[in-house]
Amino acid sequence: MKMELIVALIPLMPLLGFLVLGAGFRTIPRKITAWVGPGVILASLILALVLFFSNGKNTGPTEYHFFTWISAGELRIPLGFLIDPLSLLMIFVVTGVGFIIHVYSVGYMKDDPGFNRFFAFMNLFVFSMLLLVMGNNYPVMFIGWEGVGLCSYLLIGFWFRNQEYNNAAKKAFIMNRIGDLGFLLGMFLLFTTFHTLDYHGVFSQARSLQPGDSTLLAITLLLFVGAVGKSAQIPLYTWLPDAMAGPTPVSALIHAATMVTAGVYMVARSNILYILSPVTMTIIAVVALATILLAASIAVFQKDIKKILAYSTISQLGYMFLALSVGAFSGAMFHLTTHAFFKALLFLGAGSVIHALGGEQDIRKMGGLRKALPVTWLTFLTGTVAISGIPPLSGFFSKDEILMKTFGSSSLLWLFAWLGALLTAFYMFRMFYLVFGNQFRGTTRPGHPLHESPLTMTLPLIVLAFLSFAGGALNMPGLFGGNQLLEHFLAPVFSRSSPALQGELPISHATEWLLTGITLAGVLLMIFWAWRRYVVKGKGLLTDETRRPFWVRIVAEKYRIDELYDFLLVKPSLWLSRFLHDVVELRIIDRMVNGIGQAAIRTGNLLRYIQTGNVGFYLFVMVLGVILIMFFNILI
Amino acid sequence: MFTKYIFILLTVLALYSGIMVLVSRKPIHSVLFLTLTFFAIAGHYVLLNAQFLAVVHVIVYAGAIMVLFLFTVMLLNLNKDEHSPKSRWAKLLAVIAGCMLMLTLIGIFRNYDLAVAYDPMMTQIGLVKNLGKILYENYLLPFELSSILFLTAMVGAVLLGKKEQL
Amino acid sequence: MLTLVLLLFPLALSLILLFFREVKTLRVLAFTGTLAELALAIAAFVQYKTSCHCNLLFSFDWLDTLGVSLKFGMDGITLLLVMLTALLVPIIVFSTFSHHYSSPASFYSLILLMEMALIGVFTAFDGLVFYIFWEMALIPAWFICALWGGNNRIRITFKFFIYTFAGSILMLVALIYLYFKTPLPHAFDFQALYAAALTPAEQTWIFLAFFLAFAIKIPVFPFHTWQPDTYTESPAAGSMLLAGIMLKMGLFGMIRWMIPICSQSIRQWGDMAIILAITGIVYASLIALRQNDLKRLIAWSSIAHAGLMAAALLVMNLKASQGAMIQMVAHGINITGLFLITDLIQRRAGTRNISDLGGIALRAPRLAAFFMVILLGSIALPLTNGFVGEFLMLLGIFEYNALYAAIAGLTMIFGAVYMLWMYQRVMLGKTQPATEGFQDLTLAEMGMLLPLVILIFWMGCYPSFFLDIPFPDVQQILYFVK
Amino acid sequence: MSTLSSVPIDYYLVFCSLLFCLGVIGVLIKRNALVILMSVELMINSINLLLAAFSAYTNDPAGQIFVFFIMVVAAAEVAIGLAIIVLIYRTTGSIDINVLNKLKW
Amino acid sequence: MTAIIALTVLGVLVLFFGVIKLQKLLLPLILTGLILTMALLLSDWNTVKSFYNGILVVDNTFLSFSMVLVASTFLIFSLAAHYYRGVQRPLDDIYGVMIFALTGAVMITGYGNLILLFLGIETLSIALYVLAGSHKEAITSNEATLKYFLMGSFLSGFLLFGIALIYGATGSLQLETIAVWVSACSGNYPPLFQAGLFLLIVGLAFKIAIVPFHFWAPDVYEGTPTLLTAFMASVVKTAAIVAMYRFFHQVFQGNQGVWGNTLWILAVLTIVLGNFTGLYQPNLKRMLAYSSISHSGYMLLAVVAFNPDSGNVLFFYAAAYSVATITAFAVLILIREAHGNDLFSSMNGLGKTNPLEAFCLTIAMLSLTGIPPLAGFMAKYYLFVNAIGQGTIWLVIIAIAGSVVSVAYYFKPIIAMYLKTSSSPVVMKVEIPYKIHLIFMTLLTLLLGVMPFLLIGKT
Repeated sequence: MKMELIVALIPLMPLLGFLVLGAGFRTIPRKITAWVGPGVILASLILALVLFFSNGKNTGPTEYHFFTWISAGELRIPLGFLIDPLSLLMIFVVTGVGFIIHVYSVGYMKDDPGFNRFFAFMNLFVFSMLLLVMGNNYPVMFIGWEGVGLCSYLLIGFWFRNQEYNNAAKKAFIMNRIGDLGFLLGMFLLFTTFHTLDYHGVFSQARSLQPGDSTLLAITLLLFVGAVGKSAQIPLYTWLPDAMAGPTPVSALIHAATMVTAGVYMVARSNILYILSPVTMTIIAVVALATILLAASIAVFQKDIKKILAYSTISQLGYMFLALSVGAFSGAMFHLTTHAFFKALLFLGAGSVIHALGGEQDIRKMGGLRKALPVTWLTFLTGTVAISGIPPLSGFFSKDEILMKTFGSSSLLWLFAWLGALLTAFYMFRMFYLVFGNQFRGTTRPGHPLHESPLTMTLPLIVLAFLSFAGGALNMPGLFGGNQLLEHFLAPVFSRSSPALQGELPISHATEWLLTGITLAGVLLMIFWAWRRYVVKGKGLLTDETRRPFWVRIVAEKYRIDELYDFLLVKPSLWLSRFLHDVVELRIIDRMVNGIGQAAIRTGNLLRYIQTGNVGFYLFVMVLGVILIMFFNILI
Repeated sequence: MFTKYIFILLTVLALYSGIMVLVSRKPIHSVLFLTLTFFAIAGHYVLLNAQFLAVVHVIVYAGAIMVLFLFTVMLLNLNKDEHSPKSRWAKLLAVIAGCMLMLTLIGIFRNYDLAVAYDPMMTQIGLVKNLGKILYENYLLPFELSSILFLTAMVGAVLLGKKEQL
Repeated sequence: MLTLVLLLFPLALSLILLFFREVKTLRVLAFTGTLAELALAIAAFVQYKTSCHCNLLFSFDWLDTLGVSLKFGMDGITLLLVMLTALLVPIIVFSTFSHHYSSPASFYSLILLMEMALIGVFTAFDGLVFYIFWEMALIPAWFICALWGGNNRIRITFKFFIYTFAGSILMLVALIYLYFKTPLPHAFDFQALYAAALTPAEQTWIFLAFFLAFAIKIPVFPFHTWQPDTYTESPAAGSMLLAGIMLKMGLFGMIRWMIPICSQSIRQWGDMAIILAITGIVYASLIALRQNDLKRLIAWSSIAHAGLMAAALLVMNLKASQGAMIQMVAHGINITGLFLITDLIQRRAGTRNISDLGGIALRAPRLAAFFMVILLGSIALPLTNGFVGEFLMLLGIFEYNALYAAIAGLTMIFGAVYMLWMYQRVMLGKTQPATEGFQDLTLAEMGMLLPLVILIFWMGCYPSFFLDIPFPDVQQILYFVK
Repeated sequence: MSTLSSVPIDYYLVFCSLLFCLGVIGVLIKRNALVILMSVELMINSINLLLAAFSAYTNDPAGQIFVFFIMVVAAAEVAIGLAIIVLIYRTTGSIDINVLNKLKW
Repeated sequence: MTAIIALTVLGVLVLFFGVIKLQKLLLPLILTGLILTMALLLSDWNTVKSFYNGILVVDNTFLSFSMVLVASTFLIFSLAAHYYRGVQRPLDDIYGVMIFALTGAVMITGYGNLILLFLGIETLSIALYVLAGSHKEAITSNEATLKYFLMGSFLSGFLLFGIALIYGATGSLQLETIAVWVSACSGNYPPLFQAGLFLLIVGLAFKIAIVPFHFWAPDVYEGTPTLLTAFMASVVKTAAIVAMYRFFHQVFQGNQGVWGNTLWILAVLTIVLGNFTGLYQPNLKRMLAYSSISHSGYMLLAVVAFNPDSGNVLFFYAAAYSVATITAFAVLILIREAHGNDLFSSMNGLGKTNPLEAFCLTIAMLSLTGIPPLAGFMAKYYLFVNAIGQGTIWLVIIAIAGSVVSVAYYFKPIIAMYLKTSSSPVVMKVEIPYKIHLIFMTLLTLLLGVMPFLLIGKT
C-alpha cells in the first residue's frame, strides 16, 4: 500500500467516522455506532503501526504534500503531513489512548440519548488532534488546534440542556480562542520573518539566527500564549476545571490525555525556536512552576473527584512545561506519554466510580468503595501510585527525569518542583482514601446498588493500568540500567536544538541517587500523612468545613481567580458594550446623524415664513435685492 | 438758455405732481396729479423734439389710460381715503429704500460720458415722418407682433372683466 | 455579449413578472429565472479566459460627447462577485416562498431589478455607468425594505436612503472631476480614470469623496448608524440582499475605483480610514455582545466583518486584498445563511428575541447542525470559508502594521463570544414556551441551506479555486498602485 | 431752440431716475392697488422719457420706436390691471392689496 | 418665423372657433396646430436666418427651445380635455390666451433685439396674468392674479429701466451692435452699462423665479388653476432662462463677465432656499412650486458656468424638467379633483388604489430628484459636467447638497402613496386617453434618461 495513502488515511478514518455518524445521528442504531465509533480509531491506530514498522528503519522525517491549501503571492500553505518520531509518538498516544477511551465510552454512554452524536464528536476530535500533530506546517497545526478547541466545546456542552455546562463549554472555547489569537499572531510574525510557515523552512532558517534574537523572542512568546491557552497554564487555566462538565470519557481523552498536551507538543515541535530565546524559556519555567504549585494547592481542597483530577492535570502539564523550559524535550514528551496513560486511567476510574454511584461526584459522599468496585479500586490505585511517582511505575521515571533535568539547570527550580511532587502525592492519596478508604458515607439510591462497571469499562481500565504500570519502560533512565528508548527515538527531532542547549551541567550518579531518595522520602511521608489524616483519624471533610483559617478558605475557593477574571474582564466588557450602545451609539453618533436631518427640516420650517403672503413685503424685499446687487457690483 | 428754464420748470412740475400722486390720500387726486405729470413729460418730449412721441403720449396716456383710471375710480367709487394705511414704519422703510435706490442710481450715473459722439446739429429723428418710415421698414415685426399683445389684452380683459352668468 | 445578457435578462424578467397576478406562477417564474441567471453566470465563468480586460466585453458609445460609453466586461473580481450574486439571489427568492407578501408581483420584480443593478455595478467598466447602476440599486433596495419591512420602517428606510444617497452623490462630483483630469480625449473608462493626472491635494479630495460613499455603503464606523436599524426592519429577503450582496458594492468600489485612482492619498491618509475600520470592528463586536434581537446581532456582526474587509483592502497588499476577495464571498454566504436561519426561527417561533428562545436544538437537531456550521463559518474556524479570508486579511494587515492586526484580530475572540452566546441562548438550554413544538427543517429548507453549507466547506478546504479567479486582477491593480 | 446744447443728458438721467424712484416708493408705500398701478405708470413714463432722451442725444430712432412700443404695452397692461382690480373689487369689495392674503407659507 | 406666424394664426383661429361656437373642435384644432408648428420648427432645422435685420434670429437655439416650449404646451393641452371636463363656459378665450402666451414665449427664444424681448415677455406675462385669474370664482385665483400682476408689472419696470440704460450706454437695442460695443470695451464696462445689465438680469430673474425675486412663485402657483400652473412652471421658466442665456450668449460671445459672482450667489440662494423651504410644505402643489424654484437655481448653474455648451445643457435640462413637472401636475390634477385638496395625506394608499398614476408620479419625482437612469439624472449630470468643466466646483457641491435635501420632499408623495394607508381610500376614475398620456410622459422621462444622446449636444 502506498505510504501517502496510509498517511492520508490515518486522519481520514476518524473523519469518515464523524461524517457517517454525524450524517445519520438520528437513524444509525447504537449497535453499529458502538462498532463504528471505536472501529475507525482502531483502524487508524493499526495504520499508524503499519506506518511505523514499514519505515521503522529510517526514523528520519518524511513529508507528504497533498495539495496547496491557501496561496496568495509568495504565501503558499500546503496541506501536508510530516511523519517523524515526534508526530509518530503523538499519533500513537492519540489513537491508542483514544481507542481505549472510545471502547470505554461504549459502556459509559450506553443509555445516553445522544450516543451517536457523542461518538461523532469524539471521532471529529481525534481527526482534528491527528491533523494537529501530523501537519508539516503551522497553519495545518492551527487547523487541528482550533478543531480540537471546537470539539472540546461541543463535548463539554454535550448535555446542552444544562446552561451551566454550556457556559463551561463557551468559557473553554473562548479562553482557547484568546490563546489562538496569540498563536495566529505568532504565525504572522513567523511568516514575516521567515517568509514560510513550513516547519522545515522555518527551523532551517532559524538555526542561522543567534540566541536571544528579539523577533524570535516575540515569536516564541506569542506561540507560548497559544500553548498557555490550550494547555491550561496560568493565566488561562480556569476553563479546565469547568470543562469537567463534559462526560467523563471526554475529560479523560481531551482534558487529560491529548488536547491539553497540544501546547507541549507545539513547543517541543518548535524546540529550536525556543532554545534560541532563553528569555522565553525562563518565562515558561516561571509560569510552569507557578501553575504546578497553584493547581496542586487548589487540588488539595477540592471535593469534586473530577475537579481534583483536573487540577492535577493542570499541575502535571506544568511539569511538562517545566521540562520544556529546561530543554528536556524528550523528558517532556515522556511525561506527556505516561501522563496520558495514568491520567486517562484515573479519569476513567473516576468515571466508573461516578457511574457506580449514579452520577455522584462529591468525594465526601463516597468512601469504602474498595469492596464494591474491586477492579476500579485496583486500577485506580495503580494510577494514583503512578502519578505520585513511586517506582517502578511509569510516573516515577518520567517525573524523576524532569526533576533531574530541572536540578541540572537550577536547584531552586528543582526545590519548587519537588514541593509540587509532594503536594501531588498528598492530594492524590487524600482523594484515594476518601473514595476507597473507610466505609461508605454516601447514600445509594434504591434500585441502584453499588456495582462494578461492565466489561467494556473495566477492560480499558485494566489495559491502561498495565500501561501506566509498565509505561516507564519506554524511557528507562540509564540510572536504572535502562536504555532510554524514547530519548533515542526522538533524538533526530531534538538533535538540532540539543547542541545549542548550554549550561546543562551533567550531574553525577551520586547526586541523582540522592535527589531520587529525597523525593521518594518526601512522597512516602506525604502518603503516610494522608493515611493518618483520612484513614486513621477518618476525617471526611465533613467537619472541618466550618472552622478554617482564612488562607485555607482562599485556597479552597481556588484563590477566587474566576471572580477576579469576572471582575477584571467580563464585567468591564459588558459594561463597555452597554456604554457604547446606549451612550456613544445612540446619544452621540446616531444623534449627530439625525441632528443633521432635524436641522435641515427646522431650517426649512424657519425659511418658509419668509413667504409671508404679503405683496408689499415681497416688493420691498425685491427692491432691497436690486439695491444690494447694484450697490455691491457697481459702487464697490 | 431759455429752453433750460423750461426744462427746469417742467421737471419741477413733473416731480411735484409725482410726489403729490403719492401723498394725496384720495385716489382721484392722485389720478389728476398723475395726469399733470404726464403733461409735463409730454412737454419734455417736445423739448426733445420728439413730436411723435409727444402726441402719442398725450393721446395714449392723458387720453386713454387716465380716462380709464378715472373711469374705474368712479365705477367702483373708490374715492375715499385709504382705509387702514400702512404702518409708519413700513412707510418709512419704503421711503428709505426708495431713496437708497435713488442714491445708488445717482452714484452710478455720476461719472458718465455719452457712448456715441454727441451730435450738435438739430435732430430730426423724432418727427413723425422719419419715425413712421423706420417703424414700418425696420420694426415691422414687433409692430405686428404687438397686435398679438393687444389681442391678448382684449381677450384677457373681457375674460376677467365680464360677469359670469352662473 | 454574454455580459449584456446577464445584465438584461433579470431586467426583462422583472418586467415580465409585472404582468402576472398568480402567486404560484410568480414564484416559479422568479425562481427559475434566477436559476437561469445562475446558469448564465456559470456559462460566463466557463467562457472566462484568465484575466485580460477583454473578457466578455461589451461596449457601446453611449454619450461620446461626454466620454461615457456603455462598457461592460468581466475580470476576476467581477466574475467572483457576479457568481456570488447569481448564486445568492435564487436562494433568497426561494426563501421568500414561505412568506405571503402583499403584491408579490412587484416584490419579485423588484428583487430581479436589484439583481440587475448589482450585476451592472460589478460589470461596469465605465465610471459613470458604474455610478448609474450604483444609484439604481438603491431604489429597489429601498422599496423592498420600505414596502415589506417592519413597523417603523418608514423613518428608518428613509434615513437609509438619504444617508446612502448623500454619500454616493459626492462620488459623482469626484467622478466628473476626475473625468476632466483624464488624458484627452476625456473619458470615463476606468483605464482612463486610472490614468488621470492628479495633484496630491486633488487626489486627497477625491479619496475623501470616494471613501465617504463606500464607507457609508459598507458601512464603516462611524457611518454605520443606518445599518442595524435597516437590517432589522427589512424583510428577510431585503436583509439578505443588503448584507449579502449590496454591502459588497462598497468593497468592490474600493478595489476597483478608489484604490487604483487615489493610491498616493491612501498611502498618506489611509491610516485614518484603516483606524476607523478597525475601531469599527471592536466597537461593533462589543455592541453585538448585548443585542437581544437576532437580526440586530447579526447586523452588528456584519459591521465588524465589513470593517475588517475594508481595512484589509486599504492596506493595499496582495494577501490582504486576496483575503478580502474571498471574504466578500464567504461573508455573503455566511450572512445570508444566518439571516435565512433567523427567518426560519422567526417564522416558527414567532419571535426574534433571543431572550424568548432556547432549547431549539432539542426539537430541531438538523437546524442546530446547519446553524452551527454556518456559525462556525462566520467565526472563522479553520476549514470553513471564514478562516481563509480572515487569515489572509489579518496576515496582510500584520505586514502593514502589527498592532492593527492585533486589534483587528480581536474579532476572532469577540466573534466567538457573541456568536456562541447567541447560539447558546437560542439553540441550547431548555425549551421556552415559544420554542415548544418547534419543527425541524423540512427537506426543502435543507435543500435551501445545503448549497451554502457545501460552499462553506468547499471554500474552507480548497480555497485556491476561489482565490485564483481574482488573483491576476488584484495583482495587476496592486502592481498599478506601486 | 436747441435743448440738446443747453441741457446735458445727465439732467435727464437724474430727473428720470428721480421719477423712477418716486414710482418705486409709491409702489412700496401704497396699499391701494389702483394707486400702485399709477405708480407703476409713473416708473414706466420715467423710463420712456429716458429712452427718448437717449435716442435724441444719440440721434438714433430706435429708442423712440421702443418708447412707442412701451406705450402700447403700458396701455395693454393698464387695461388688464384695471380688469383685475375690478375683479378683485367684485370678490372682496376692496382693492387693498393686503386684504387678499390667503396664500402664504 | 413661420412658427410664430403659425401660432398667431392658430390663436386667432381658436378665438374664431369660439365665436362660431365650435367648442368641441377647439382641442383637436389646437393639438394639430401645435404638431404642425413642431413640424415647421423641425423643417428649418440647422438653418440660421435672421428676420427684419436681426430683430428675430432663427437658429438652432431658437428652434430647439421653441420645440421644448411647443411640446410642453402640447402635453399640457392634452390634459386640458380632462381638466375642463365639467366646465360649461366656453373655453376658447383661455385656450387662445394660452396660445398667445406660447407665442410670446417663442418670441423670447428668438429675439435679436431688446424690443422683441420686451414685447415677448410682456405678451407672455399679460397672458399669464389673465390665465392666473381665469378661475374667477376662486378667491385664491384672484389673489394669485393680483399678486402676479402687481409684482410682474413692477419688475418689468426694472427690466425696462435696465434696457433703457443699456441702450443709453451702448446706443443700440440690437444684440449684435451691443456685442460689438461690448467687445470694444474689452472687459471694463462703464457703470451705466453694468447697471443696465443687472437690472435686466433682475427682470429676467423674476420670470425664472430666482431668489430673491421668486416670491410670486409659491403663491401664484398655488392659486392658479392647476393646468395653467403646469404651463407656468414649464413654459415660462424655460422661456425666461433661454432669454437670459441668449443675451449672454450673443452679447458676451460666451466669455465670462462681471455678472459671474452675482449669479453665483443668486444660484446658491435659490438652491438653498428652494430646497429647504420645500421640506416643510404640506401639499404637493406648493411643494412643486418650491421644487421649480430650486430647479431654476440649477438652471442658473449653466449660466454661471457660462460656456458654449451651456445652451445644450439648458436645452436638455429644460426638456427633462418640463416633462417631469408636467407629469407631476397631471397626477396632481387627478388628486385634486378626487380629494378637493392636494395634501400629501390625501395621497395615502394611492399605490394600492391607482397603481399606474402612483407609478407615474413616482417616476416624475425620482426624475426631479435626479435618480438614474431617468431624464432628471442625465440633466443634472450634464449640468454638473458643464459646471465642473468651468471649475465652479463649489457651486456644484452646494447644488448636490441641495438635491440631497430635495430627496426629503420628493419622497414625501412616494412614501404617502406606497407606505401609508388611507382610512377612506378613493379610487380615482381616469379615462384611458389620460392614462395613455401619463404613460407616454413617463416613458419620455425614461427614454431621455436611457438615450440622452437624442437631445444632448443638438442646439
